[in-house]
Amino acid sequence: MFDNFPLWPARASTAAGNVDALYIFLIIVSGMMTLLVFTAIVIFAARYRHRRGVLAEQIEGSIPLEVTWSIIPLGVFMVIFVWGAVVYFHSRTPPRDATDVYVVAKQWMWKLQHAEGQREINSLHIPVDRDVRLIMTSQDVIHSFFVPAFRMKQDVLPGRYTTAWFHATKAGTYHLFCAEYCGTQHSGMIGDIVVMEPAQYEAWMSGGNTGPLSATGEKLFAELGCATCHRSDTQGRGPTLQGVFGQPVQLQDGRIVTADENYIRESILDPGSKIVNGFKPVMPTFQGLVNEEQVNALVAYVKSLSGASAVKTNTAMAQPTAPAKGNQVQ
Amino acid sequence: MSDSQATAQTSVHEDLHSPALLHHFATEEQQRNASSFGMWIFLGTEVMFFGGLFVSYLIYRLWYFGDFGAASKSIDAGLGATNTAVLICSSLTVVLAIWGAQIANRKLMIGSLILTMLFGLAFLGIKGKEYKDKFEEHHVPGASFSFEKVPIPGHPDQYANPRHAQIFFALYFVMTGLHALHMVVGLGIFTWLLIMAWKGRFTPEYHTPLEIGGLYWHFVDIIWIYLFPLLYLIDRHP
Amino acid sequence: MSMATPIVTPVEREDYLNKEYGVASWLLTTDHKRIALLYLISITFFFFIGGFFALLIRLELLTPAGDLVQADTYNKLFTMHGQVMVFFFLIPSIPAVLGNFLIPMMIGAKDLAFPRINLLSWYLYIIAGIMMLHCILTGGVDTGWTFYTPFSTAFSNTKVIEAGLAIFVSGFSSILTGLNFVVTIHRMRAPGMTWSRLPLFVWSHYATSIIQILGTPVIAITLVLVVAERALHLGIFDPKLGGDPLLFQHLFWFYSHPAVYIMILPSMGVVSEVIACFSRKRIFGYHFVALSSLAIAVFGFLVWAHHMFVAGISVYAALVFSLLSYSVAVPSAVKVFNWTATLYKGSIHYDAPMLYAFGFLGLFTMGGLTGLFLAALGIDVHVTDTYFVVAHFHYIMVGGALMGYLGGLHFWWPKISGRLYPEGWARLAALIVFVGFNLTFFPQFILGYVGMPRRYYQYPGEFQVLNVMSTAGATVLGIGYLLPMIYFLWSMRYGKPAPDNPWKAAGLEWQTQSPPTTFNFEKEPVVTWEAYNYDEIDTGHKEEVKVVG
Amino acid sequence: MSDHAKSSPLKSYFGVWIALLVGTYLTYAVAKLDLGPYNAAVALIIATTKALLVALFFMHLKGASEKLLKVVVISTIFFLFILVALSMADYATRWYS
Repeated sequence: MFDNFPLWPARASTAAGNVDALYIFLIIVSGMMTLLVFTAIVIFAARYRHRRGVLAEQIEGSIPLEVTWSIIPLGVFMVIFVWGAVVYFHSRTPPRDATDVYVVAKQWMWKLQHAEGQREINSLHIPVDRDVRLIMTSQDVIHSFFVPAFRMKQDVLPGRYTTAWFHATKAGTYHLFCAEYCGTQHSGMIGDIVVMEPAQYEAWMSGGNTGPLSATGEKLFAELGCATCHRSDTQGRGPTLQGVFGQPVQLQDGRIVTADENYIRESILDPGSKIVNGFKPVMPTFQGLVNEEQVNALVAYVKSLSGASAVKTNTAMAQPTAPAKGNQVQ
Repeated sequence: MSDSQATAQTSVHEDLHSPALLHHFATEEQQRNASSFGMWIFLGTEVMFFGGLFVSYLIYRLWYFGDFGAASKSIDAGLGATNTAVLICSSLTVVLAIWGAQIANRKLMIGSLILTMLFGLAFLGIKGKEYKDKFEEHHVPGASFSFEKVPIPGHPDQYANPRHAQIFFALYFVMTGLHALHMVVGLGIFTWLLIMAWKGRFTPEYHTPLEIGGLYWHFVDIIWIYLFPLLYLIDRHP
Repeated sequence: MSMATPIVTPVEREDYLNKEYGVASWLLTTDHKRIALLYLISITFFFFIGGFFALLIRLELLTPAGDLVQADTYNKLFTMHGQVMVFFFLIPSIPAVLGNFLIPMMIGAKDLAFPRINLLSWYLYIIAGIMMLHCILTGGVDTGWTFYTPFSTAFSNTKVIEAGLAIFVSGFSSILTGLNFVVTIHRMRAPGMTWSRLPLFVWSHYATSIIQILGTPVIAITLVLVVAERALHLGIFDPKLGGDPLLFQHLFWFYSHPAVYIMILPSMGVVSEVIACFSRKRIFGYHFVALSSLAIAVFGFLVWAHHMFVAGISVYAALVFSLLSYSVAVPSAVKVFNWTATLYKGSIHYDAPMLYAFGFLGLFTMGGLTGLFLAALGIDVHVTDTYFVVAHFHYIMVGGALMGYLGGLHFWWPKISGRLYPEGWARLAALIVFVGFNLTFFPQFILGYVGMPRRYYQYPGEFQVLNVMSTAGATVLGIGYLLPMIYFLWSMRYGKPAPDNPWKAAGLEWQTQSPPTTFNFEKEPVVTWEAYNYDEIDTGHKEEVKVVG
Repeated sequence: MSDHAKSSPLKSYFGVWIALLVGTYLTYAVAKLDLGPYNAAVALIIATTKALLVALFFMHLKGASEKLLKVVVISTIFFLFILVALSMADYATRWYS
């Protein structure tokens, strides 16, 4: 029982450093505040304990004192707020060229699909020092992808994509938990994030490769007959999908939306909700005809059409790029 | 939704002190102000109670405006308008009943109370007819729901998404159903008020139960004043 | 103070207890004091049910493997523990027991504005309690006390409808109590009892009532929608039909965050009274403490989505709610500083109520400060839905609300029962509760940051040591809570008869007989003194208004 | 409630009644016109004026002796506004929907 008894979580991602710094700052500030209050109580309780014949001195209060201990805490709180917001904003803006991993949460297991094609259950093998972006959805209830070592947690909602990203800095195996209560085996829905040196990662990568996800998506795109309307030239009955990912799209009712993963997913499963300007609403819904993995494959294919580097070539080592102000994907 | 406390608080007076004064109030003035103050606070809770529904309605209307327009078009706005008029008339008769009590005109008071209840029943009748139409058209959410091939107003070539239309009907039935339930409770209160009025319990000095009942009825009318445009008239222009 | 004092029967004075006997005199009473006792008995019953579930949870977590109960049973245990404790103990505890008993007496009134509605409120609570007990005994519910959709509406096959309706009904009991208090405080104050002479206990209940009145209906309609969706498959929160599960969370937390202020504000009122009495001093900055209660009530409604930072709300909404969450922390900090300043140059006695007040000060400060951790967006992403959050809200609810409740019970017990509780045992119990509490919940902060998620039935081995410490603490805490019940019951029979004002405290409620008569005051009192006039009481300049009950 | 000294003449009751009926017809008629996004705004304005008429005259808020009733009404509407506004803070900034 005593062999492995951590009092501090492993620090294995860039975000971990920022969160820990803020955490330690807050411990110090609240520690001082607690000390201040406790010593005041103890001193007053001892010094002014009841003695026969000594009466309490009535003090009405003092406005300046009240103002000071309202403004100072407010000031300290604002510092904490801003610092927390910066760390949060950084953790919610994935770098533009991060590797995509599609996550499908299902009652009590995690199914992960790499952009390069590998499929894994309850485990994720990634190379160290690479930005990885998770595009997650759930098949049933709300789950939550939580990796304590990366200080990262993001709820996974049914019916839409939520995204999260991290940049692993230390090789090793780290816990993966489901953090949103999801039923009987909620505590069994755990797994491992295996961060490997690039060499080991290549070895692991080569085995059992069914080709990149976008290739499967392309095959599916043809099989389902999407190509008949969405042609590469502009004569098709549907809008061309070349270079559409990430760009703004003008809708029929005048709204302009960014064609992110959620837009593509919604256009596949609920085409009626957003009609591109100048096109007729003839696209049938594919709700129920394609499962989550297939939708992920189609999304990966559409992204590959616009040159978004969904597919990381093996050799290119992505330097830890500064978090470019990527398009805001909720 | 136990509205009985609205009646319980209109304290039927025990016959200890002066007929109308309860033992723990200093003066009658204090008791009447307390009752109406309590009723207004209760109406505040009702506003927040319906408020949760209005927020849900607002968000889904923004998300699925076209489907909501198609679904709303399938409801007979004429019936809705007549229902609004019926409720407004019932509010008038409530006020006349209170006025009748204030000037000790027994015939006016009792007549107005009866008229109010007739209007209430008329409202529920019209509401019943509306629900019957919805049942026949299979627009009730659940297994029997079907909303195929209904064009979105303004975009004749585009069909409403049945799943989103079902959310409109879910909200429609919950909101109007809850309102109808409040109308039924209101009728119960007014039956009780009619009995007390019939026994001559109300005098120009003491008719607090009438005023409290009136407040509740007017509130139910105000809720309907908002429900009518929001549910019936989403996208009616040609 | 010897333990085995002979049975002492006080000189027979007529009071609200011996005025009439028989079941009907209790079950049909409209006397706010008797209704308070009815509430005391019923919420203590539910407290021990919730406590029993808590002990089972802690026993299960002794070992990493799930070996005491099955997974489903464990899920039902923490759900039932949450629902029973929140809706059937914490929310009614101080308002329905101490508030009902004391507010009319503190403002010089014979009773609450609507005594019959007060009784109706208790009956609604009992109906809800019976529905909840039936739900527990015939299968229970496993959705967590938060009922998150779409699990609660589409995937759970337990008695969600029954639990939802039970909480719906208990919500109305809370609304009626709030309504009664607001009208009473506005309309029924004795002559001379101006707003700035109101005891802070009454101020904090006024703020609590505002939240009860304006917050509870929203969870009532949310539960109606959940029940309707389960029974009629409406699809309002079901993503398969286009519904939004986050809408449920918005509506649920719109009430449930202010609900935590319903739980803590009354305890703040109790602590203000206790600290003033046992330091023999006027509260420091009376107006600031009173207004900070109102500020907490109003700001409490602006912050709810800090429970949802990682749930999928937009980044900008998260920024807005994080900023607002810091605004609600300021009034709480002001209160703590004012209480501490009240001790300065006081004449402090260490009776049991004062020990609970010190315990409250310490634990509430730590609970409040860890709230700052959770409001900081960066840290919340890591610690939400872990044991850090569990430890935070237990520090506030168990450390704050429950210590305040026990302190209040000890402080006003002579007035309620006409008997003195054994002082020695009471101080011991206060110490045991304080130590047991810290041993139970402080390790959970560390567990939370290390990454143990909430509601886990089995966990990786590395978390075991801290869990064992927490379970050990839980048993000490359990004993600490049993002691007061034992010696309170004991004191009803064997306790020394209490004088009318054993603590020589300020406040109108202490100028009635112990236990008071049914109508509290023989003739309506006229208030000519300021609140907390301990200087006048101690120096005896002002001859106390001798109002024989 | 309304002070007994100042009795409400019937004229104001019937006046408000007529106004409410006209308001209802107006709501129904205006819905027929295509005002684009302003349809909803106009409908809500008419509904709010009707609600105010009922509250001020029929529910005797206008002549009420104490200010307290108005405070209750205004604070209720304020808290409803908080629910709507802060929920919209989330829904309005979720780009994809």
